[in-house]
Amino acid sequence: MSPSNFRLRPDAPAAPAMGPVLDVKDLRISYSARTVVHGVSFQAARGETTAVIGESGSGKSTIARAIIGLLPQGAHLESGTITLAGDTLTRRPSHEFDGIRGRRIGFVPQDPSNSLDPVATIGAHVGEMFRLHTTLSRAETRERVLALLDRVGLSDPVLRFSQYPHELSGGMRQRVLIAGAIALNPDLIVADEPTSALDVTVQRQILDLLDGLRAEHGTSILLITHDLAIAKDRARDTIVLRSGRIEEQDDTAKIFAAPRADYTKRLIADLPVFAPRPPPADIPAADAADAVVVSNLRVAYPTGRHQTRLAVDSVSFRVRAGTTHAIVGESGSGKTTILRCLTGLIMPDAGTILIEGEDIAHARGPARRAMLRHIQLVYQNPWASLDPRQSVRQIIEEPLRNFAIDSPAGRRARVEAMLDRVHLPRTLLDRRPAEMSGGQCQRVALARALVIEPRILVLDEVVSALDVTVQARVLDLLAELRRDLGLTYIFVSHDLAVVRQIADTLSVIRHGRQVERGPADTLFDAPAEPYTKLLLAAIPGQGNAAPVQLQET
Amino acid sequence: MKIPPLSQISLAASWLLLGLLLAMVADPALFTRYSATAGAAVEHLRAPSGAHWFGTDQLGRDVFARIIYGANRTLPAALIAVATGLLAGAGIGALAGAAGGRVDAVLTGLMDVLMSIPELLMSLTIVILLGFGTIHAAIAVGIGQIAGFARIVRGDVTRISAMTFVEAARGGGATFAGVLWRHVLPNCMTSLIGLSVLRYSTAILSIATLGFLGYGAPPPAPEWGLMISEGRDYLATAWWMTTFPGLAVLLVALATTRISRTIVDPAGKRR
Amino acid sequence: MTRSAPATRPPAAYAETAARIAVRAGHALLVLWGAFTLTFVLLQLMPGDAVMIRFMDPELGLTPAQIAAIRLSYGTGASPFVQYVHTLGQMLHGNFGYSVQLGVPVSSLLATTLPVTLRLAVCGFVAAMTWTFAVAVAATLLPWAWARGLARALPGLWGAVPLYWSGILVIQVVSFRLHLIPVIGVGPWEGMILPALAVSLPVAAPLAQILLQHVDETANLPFATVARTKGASPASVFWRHIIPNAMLPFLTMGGLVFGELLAGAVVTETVFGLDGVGQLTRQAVAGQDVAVLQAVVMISATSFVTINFIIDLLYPVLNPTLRHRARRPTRSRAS
Amino acid sequence: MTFSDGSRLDAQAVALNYETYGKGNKALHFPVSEVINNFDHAEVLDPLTVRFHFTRPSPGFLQGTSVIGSGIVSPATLSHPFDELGVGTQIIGSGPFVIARDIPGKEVDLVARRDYAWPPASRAGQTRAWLDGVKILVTPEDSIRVGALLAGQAALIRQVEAYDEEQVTLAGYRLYAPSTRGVNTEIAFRPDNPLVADIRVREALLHATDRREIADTLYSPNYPLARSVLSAQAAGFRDLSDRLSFDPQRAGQLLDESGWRVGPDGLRHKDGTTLTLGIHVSQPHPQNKTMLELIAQQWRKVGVQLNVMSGSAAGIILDNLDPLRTPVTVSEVGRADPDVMKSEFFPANRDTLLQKGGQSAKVRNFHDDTLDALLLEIASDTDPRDRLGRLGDLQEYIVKNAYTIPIFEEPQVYAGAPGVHGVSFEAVGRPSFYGIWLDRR
Repeated sequence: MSPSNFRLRPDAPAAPAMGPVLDVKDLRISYSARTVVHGVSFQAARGETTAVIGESGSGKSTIARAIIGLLPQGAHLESGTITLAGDTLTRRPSHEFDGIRGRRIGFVPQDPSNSLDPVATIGAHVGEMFRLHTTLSRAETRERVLALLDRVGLSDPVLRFSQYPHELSGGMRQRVLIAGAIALNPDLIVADEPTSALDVTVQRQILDLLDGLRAEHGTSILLITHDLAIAKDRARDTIVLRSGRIEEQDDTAKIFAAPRADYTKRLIADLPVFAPRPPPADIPAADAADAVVVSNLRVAYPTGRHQTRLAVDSVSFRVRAGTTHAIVGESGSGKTTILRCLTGLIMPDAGTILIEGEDIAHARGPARRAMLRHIQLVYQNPWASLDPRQSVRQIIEEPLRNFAIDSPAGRRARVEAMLDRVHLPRTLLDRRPAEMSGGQCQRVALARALVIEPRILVLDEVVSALDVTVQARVLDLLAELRRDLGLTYIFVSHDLAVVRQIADTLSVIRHGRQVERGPADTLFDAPAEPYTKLLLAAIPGQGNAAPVQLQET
Repeated sequence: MKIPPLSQISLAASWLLLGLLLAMVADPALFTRYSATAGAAVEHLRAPSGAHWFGTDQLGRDVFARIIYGANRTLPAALIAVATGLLAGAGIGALAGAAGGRVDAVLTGLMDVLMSIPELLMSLTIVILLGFGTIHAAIAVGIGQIAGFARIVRGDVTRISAMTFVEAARGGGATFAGVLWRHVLPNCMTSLIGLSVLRYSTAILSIATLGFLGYGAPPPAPEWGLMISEGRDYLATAWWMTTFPGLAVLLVALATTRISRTIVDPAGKRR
Repeated sequence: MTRSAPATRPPAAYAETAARIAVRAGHALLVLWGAFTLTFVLLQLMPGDAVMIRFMDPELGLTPAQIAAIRLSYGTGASPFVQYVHTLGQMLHGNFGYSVQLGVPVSSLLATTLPVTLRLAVCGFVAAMTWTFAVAVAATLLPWAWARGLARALPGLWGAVPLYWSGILVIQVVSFRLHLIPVIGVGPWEGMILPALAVSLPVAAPLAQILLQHVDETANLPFATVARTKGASPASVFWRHIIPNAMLPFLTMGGLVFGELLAGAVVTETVFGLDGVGQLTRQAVAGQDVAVLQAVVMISATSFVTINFIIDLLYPVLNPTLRHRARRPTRSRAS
Repeated sequence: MTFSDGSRLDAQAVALNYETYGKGNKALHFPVSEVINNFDHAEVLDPLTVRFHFTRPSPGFLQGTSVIGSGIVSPATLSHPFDELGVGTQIIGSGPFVIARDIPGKEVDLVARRDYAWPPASRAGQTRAWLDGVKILVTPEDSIRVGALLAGQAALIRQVEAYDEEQVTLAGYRLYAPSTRGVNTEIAFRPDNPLVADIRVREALLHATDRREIADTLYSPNYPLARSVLSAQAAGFRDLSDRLSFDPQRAGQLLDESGWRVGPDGLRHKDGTTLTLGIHVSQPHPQNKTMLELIAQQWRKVGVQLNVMSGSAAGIILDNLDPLRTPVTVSEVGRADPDVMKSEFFPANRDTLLQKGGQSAKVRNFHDDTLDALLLEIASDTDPRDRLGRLGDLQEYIVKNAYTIPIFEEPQVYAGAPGVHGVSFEAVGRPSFYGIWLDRR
């Protein structure tokens, strides 16, 4: 059965052949008294991808919700109209909108992990579209659903049909959600950050899938994203949002070639993939001492009563003092396990980890605690890693108290000095994490790690949760700290573009195995392994190169 | 002028009621000139009137005065009950959640045992063991609450112990006890306070129930549950003897429940 | 990716399930034993005993020697440890002993009282469930904000009503003033209408609160929004997506509450003059009828343990994510 | 005459019954009956005649055979252990009704015996009971009991509290208040407790008690004010009401004389002790708790603190055996024979005053040989006139010593629906269903 077979829209009005599929005019949305979208107007061209980009707080998600008529609780549409293929969507009664959603506007959500009902099967999820909007029988629905699952590139649709969401990977779930969104061949698909929760290779495939569907069915796509690189690769038109206002909107190519707004310029400059790789700052002598030596690390997890699964298998690398070693891998590759071993949180089943010559892997009690003074860990999510009830001062001071360093007055001075070090104003000293931005929190987390003067920092995806501009500033700070304090970094990330900015050497990990390792330059310029090549090719923003082989992920 | 939403009105009313009750506990004589224990027998079973707002009971005692003085007895007792349950329960729960492993298994089993015994039967047995009286009834009710507190605290401690900032604190060199004291317990506090306030209202109900069943204060002490219990014999002839103490229990329980909701969910996220 | 699971379960999964059931069952038995022991200790600590309460009545005029003889004949004169072993052994054989207070075997007391209480618990539970869902529907789906707010306030009100008070009022108004339903000498089910009504509200209060909480939580999860983006109406999302998910944690609470209903009927039965386990408990506590109390505790503990056990087993059936549980890393160091 | 199990009611059966009542049966746990004194053995003379032998004269015996606990039961019943007789269906008698169902503490169903043909002389001519059956439901809640009657859900209820009497009669229902004809409801002292060892203290409290206020506030005309220790309906009653007057002034004077002085707290003190007395509520008596609260209010006016205590059943029993814990107690016995005084006061019986060598091992000194001698004489005096005379002396003796404060004569108050006729009662106020008939118009 070919996909064109279910182009059934008997009741769909004959859409005007010309004109934009989506027309947003003077949209103004507020939360109680606070206006978050200030009179935004834009159009989305038929059969094309239009990107709306902006950082957190730019109002891009609110606009997406307004288009599908599901503004969050408390949000209020103050003025403006939204027109879909000639039909006005705004101010429609709720039950009328129910007939439009799904049938004429498809929606692809951000986080596939929570976007599928955990107690409903995949078949039920996609089938719901037909149940709600058509009178097809169960058998017919099943056939349509199986065809759709096949179309979005899921292997073995019959098996998938009766599986539950938790049995599928993130990428597969996103395919299921896309299958639902395209089921009734809508005029427009609103994709709200469809790939930001996915691994880079999967991201690439999902975007390819969306592109393919657009090309095939002529569906228009409104792509909401924070990632300029994706917009550059995928969208014909791009709208740059900032604080609820449009900074710039134009042909994508034009924007990237000659951005007019300062904000756009800065965004593009801060994007790692476009930023030039900084010259390696005084690379330490080749004979510098090894700060970290990991050899033949192996960690197994029990999966059943007598079974185990290897999370990390024979990983070895060494990091010279004063350099940055990056560990790169996608989710589930075992990179987090490695860094937990490095900080002594997990005891490996085999192998050694020498931190400045001492084996932390098998150290216990006071010995391990003493080693923590030399190696500190900074986490991915800045808010989660800070105690919400502590003030900045208490947070940074705590390790000093733990190791009984200095007098109370001396500690206070150290805390303040540390705050200067990470470029935070002292006025923040009495704030709590919830009162600060992500970038500020991450700087506080860095300050806490550095206050006891460790020589090695393990950085776990420290910039992944941050906006592009903030990300760039934190990376700058990291480089500065390494230079000034002579630190050694172990930098764990899935984002090769970021890694390229900072790493001297790197290890590529997949399924717990070390695929490749070596100096960063070598790996980026001449990768030996196919997987490394795949990872590099998947970095968005390099233009739409040859499509990556469509495989189920 | 816009009328404030129902939830705001109810919250304000709850605090107002609580304030009034506190004043009653502090100085009951401020609210009534009648004695709660001595009445004029000739004026027995009088219906509510200007002289006796809530009427009089079978011995001519002023029902309003008895409710006021009853607050003086019931409310501190409920506090004792919650304190008993909170201290023991939080201790056990925190230990179980933080220690994990075998300690957790044993303590969880113990809590299951406590929960498997009907709460009222447990309270009655303990009152018989300790002797009758409001304070003893309060302790008995508190013991009945231990398991509930322990379960919640254990859950919270387990959940918070797994959070990144706790691991980060350990990475910063904090000791087991230090992490528990400085990070885990303070972060349990909000839900624990909210639960305590909620439990306060159930404690009032439970203590009143024990009083109703005759295990509370000896006569002629004015105890709300006891008043309802005694008054129910006069229901057909003197409705005021049950209605007003019943309303007192209901209103206090309602107010504390309302307040506990704001503590647990300050932003009113649940709308 | 590595997480895709095979369609059929490996034999090891069955072995694992069996092992899990065995562990749960073992835990349940331990809890029962603990409940028995704790009650035994508490009851032993009580001043005086049932023989004293029944036979030291001045009307009988028995001498201390006679009372000692009676005590011996009931086996309550023996050392606590001997009694413990003996009672436990009898209990394991299903023999609950003899009620000193009423002079009949405990089993015959239970035979007459348990059906009454079971009826009350079932009726009360069904009624409570009805209120619970009514509130959840009203608080979620009603079109007017004030009505939703009102529905949300209801469980708090129910929970605050003292049962003994509302029960008395219900009888007075419904039965004696309106002559609608008689309270005494009526059929076993007809007689349950008023008590079930009275008991259902305080029971519905925590149930409704838990259900509302989980409905709210579930409604805020992305999949509920995604269902709306597909064009499902709020009602359809509520019944097809939110309720099935919110039911899971709700189930545990329901089990606990039902167990409490079985054992906690003391007040209801007192007020309505029902002859159930609650009334029996009350009498037995007053008369320190150890055998009866021990039996009541064992019955309620057994129901508690059984309900929890069943819910435990039911969980994976209702929640597919629990069917093959992938182990998370557990080997973090304690120190 | 047969028992309902078909066995014959003959001399053999009667002898076996009295052997069991009079001497008990250790093996089967039967206790010795309270109402049968000095019993030696029963001798069967012929199938219709039994002769009883006593160790000493037992004048109360004849009356004792008529009380409820002395009913003649079938020999099969007596072969069961005493404990198993908790269920009424096990008890086989020869009366007009048979217990068809007995759920202990909840419900008793009576069914009329169709072959019943041996009515008492007072009802000669009637054979079987008019009613086919009686359903007795135990309904502990006062309000439900009264409400059920008034709502037409019950035909006859027992224990109508004084405050409910009005609504029952106003609704056109009939009240029955048979007297229990025994020792009146009273506050009894335990003179072993030093606080009440002084007769002046006891007398003071007697006069501090405003019995009229108690009766007017809490009770109704169905509860006559006590005029002696014994009920005015009882044989041998002697009116002593002039000695039971309410006289707070006299009370204060007596207390002053005995050295109990009013302190700044309004209570009486002597040598560092306060005159505070404890008492337990006696649940079976009507409105007992309220009555005690009222008495406490009255005594408080003369500076005496009466603490109404609550406690577990076992705790109350233990307290009531300890004169230090309970210097005063509530008591009442219903029985229509002079022997009721011995039941109430004799150390081997209820021992209400708690004498040394009686029920309690906690008593240190108190014993009153005069009292005991009087009680024994009455119990064994075979001359009825003489016996009643001594009974009068006994009442005087008790009041003179202020051993008790008689409050009121306790009735059993019943209420019946308008269509219920022929309700009658035995000597101490228990109902008889035999003559009841229903008018269904």
